[in-house]
Amino acid sequence: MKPNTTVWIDAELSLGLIDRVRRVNALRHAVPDCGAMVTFDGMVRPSSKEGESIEALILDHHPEMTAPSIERIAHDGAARFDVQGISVAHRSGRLLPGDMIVFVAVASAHRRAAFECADYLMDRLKTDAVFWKREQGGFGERWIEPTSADKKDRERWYEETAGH
Amino acid sequence: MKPNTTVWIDAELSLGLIDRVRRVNALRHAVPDCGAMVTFDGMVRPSSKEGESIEALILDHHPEMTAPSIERIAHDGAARFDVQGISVAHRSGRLLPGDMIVFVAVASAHRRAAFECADYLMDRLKTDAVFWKREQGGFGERWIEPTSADKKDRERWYEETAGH
Amino acid sequence: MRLGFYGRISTTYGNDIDVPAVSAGLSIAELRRELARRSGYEDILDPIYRAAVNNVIVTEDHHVREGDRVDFLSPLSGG
Amino acid sequence: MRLGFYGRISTTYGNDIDVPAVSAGLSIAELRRELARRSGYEDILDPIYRAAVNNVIVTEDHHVREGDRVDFLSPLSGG
Repeated sequence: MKPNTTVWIDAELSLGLIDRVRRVNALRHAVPDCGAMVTFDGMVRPSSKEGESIEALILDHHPEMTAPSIERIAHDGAARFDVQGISVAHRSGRLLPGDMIVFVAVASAHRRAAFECADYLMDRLKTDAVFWKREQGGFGERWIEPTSADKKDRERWYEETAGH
Repeated sequence: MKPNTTVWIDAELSLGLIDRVRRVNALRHAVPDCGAMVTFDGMVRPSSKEGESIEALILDHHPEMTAPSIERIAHDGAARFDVQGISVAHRSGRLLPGDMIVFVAVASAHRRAAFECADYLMDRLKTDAVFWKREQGGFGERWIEPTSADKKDRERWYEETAGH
Repeated sequence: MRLGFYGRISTTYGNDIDVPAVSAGLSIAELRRELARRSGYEDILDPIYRAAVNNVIVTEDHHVREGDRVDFLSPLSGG
Repeated sequence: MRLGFYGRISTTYGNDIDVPAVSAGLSIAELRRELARRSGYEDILDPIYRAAVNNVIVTEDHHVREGDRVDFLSPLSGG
């Protein structure tokens, strides 16, 4: 299925703002002959699942395990789909509503592979990237853990869990 | 399934270059509270299906029917998926390899709706947007018509054909 | 009567032609046969080329009227 | 021995603690019980908090060695 060609990969743990324009331009520059590019931006929403106002989202990471977990997910996507380039950046730190948490871009010859790979990368990042997040607001602070929907999404792909 | 809320829509027939950065910024500005955004870029590839080098891709449009067909596809996406904003631009005219043919961006609260809506919009644009395209190269000029794969993709959504 | 041709079919008949003395009242099917007879090219008889009257796709039994704009559209290929 | 705690479990034990005089050679399961006994908090007995030794996830029967870095990780939540 998947041809044995080199895939351009840029996977990053971002401690500051993610620059989506720079990342898109770098990907397009790296694979100028691609016919399709799919991107995903994930942003901090202004309210919680319960509808309360959110002041900040705090993402914690592990000093040694987090960056390799992002790289591994990107490489797994490259191995699984017929794509030409993958760009992944995931924030850590204190984020405000509207700030970008995660950015994924995938370039390929044909659109189906780019759509599926971006979808896959997001499902993996939600459950297998080494982050912990909590939201702060008038209610105080609470940890957010993967929902059953996130786990169902993840199971569509039948992969090993990161770290095992 | 689909809540009855207003969806921000910007659908355009573009006779000049598509400015993806401007379009993304306009969408984010229009729906600042979205948690997810998916974009798709379609570019002219440098070679044909047969592997020959491509000099140009010419897109023809209809003076009256093309712009409404793009708008209708965007509105169909808005009616079908739980999304907050849709931006669609489709080029016409003479394009060179690497030039953008089509750009789609969808913003929503949750990622699944944005992925599915962008995928849907592209399948519809491939088969129902009122364009005709031909490629030019050393081989001369040839018309490109929808492939059986395009038609299969389109059939996943079971919609009326545009214009009927 | 002015006829427009879009996509592949325009390579046979041109983009836009004036067909004099086509009487209003012909159905699309009759118009196709008349065009094939006058031009000597039968491509237009293939229903893969859909007809639009005043920017709306119509069926073969639609009758054209004075002042209508009739277009024949090859299969679409956007994206 | 230094223990790290990440995510929800850090609210019980802190981010990073030094547990003196834990003898190398304990298994992860034994280390959990020792930590619960000393702290009075049993949260760490829940296997939902996975253990990593020197940045690699390990099973309950893994034995820690002198100088190992042991972390307990709450369920991950990226994206």
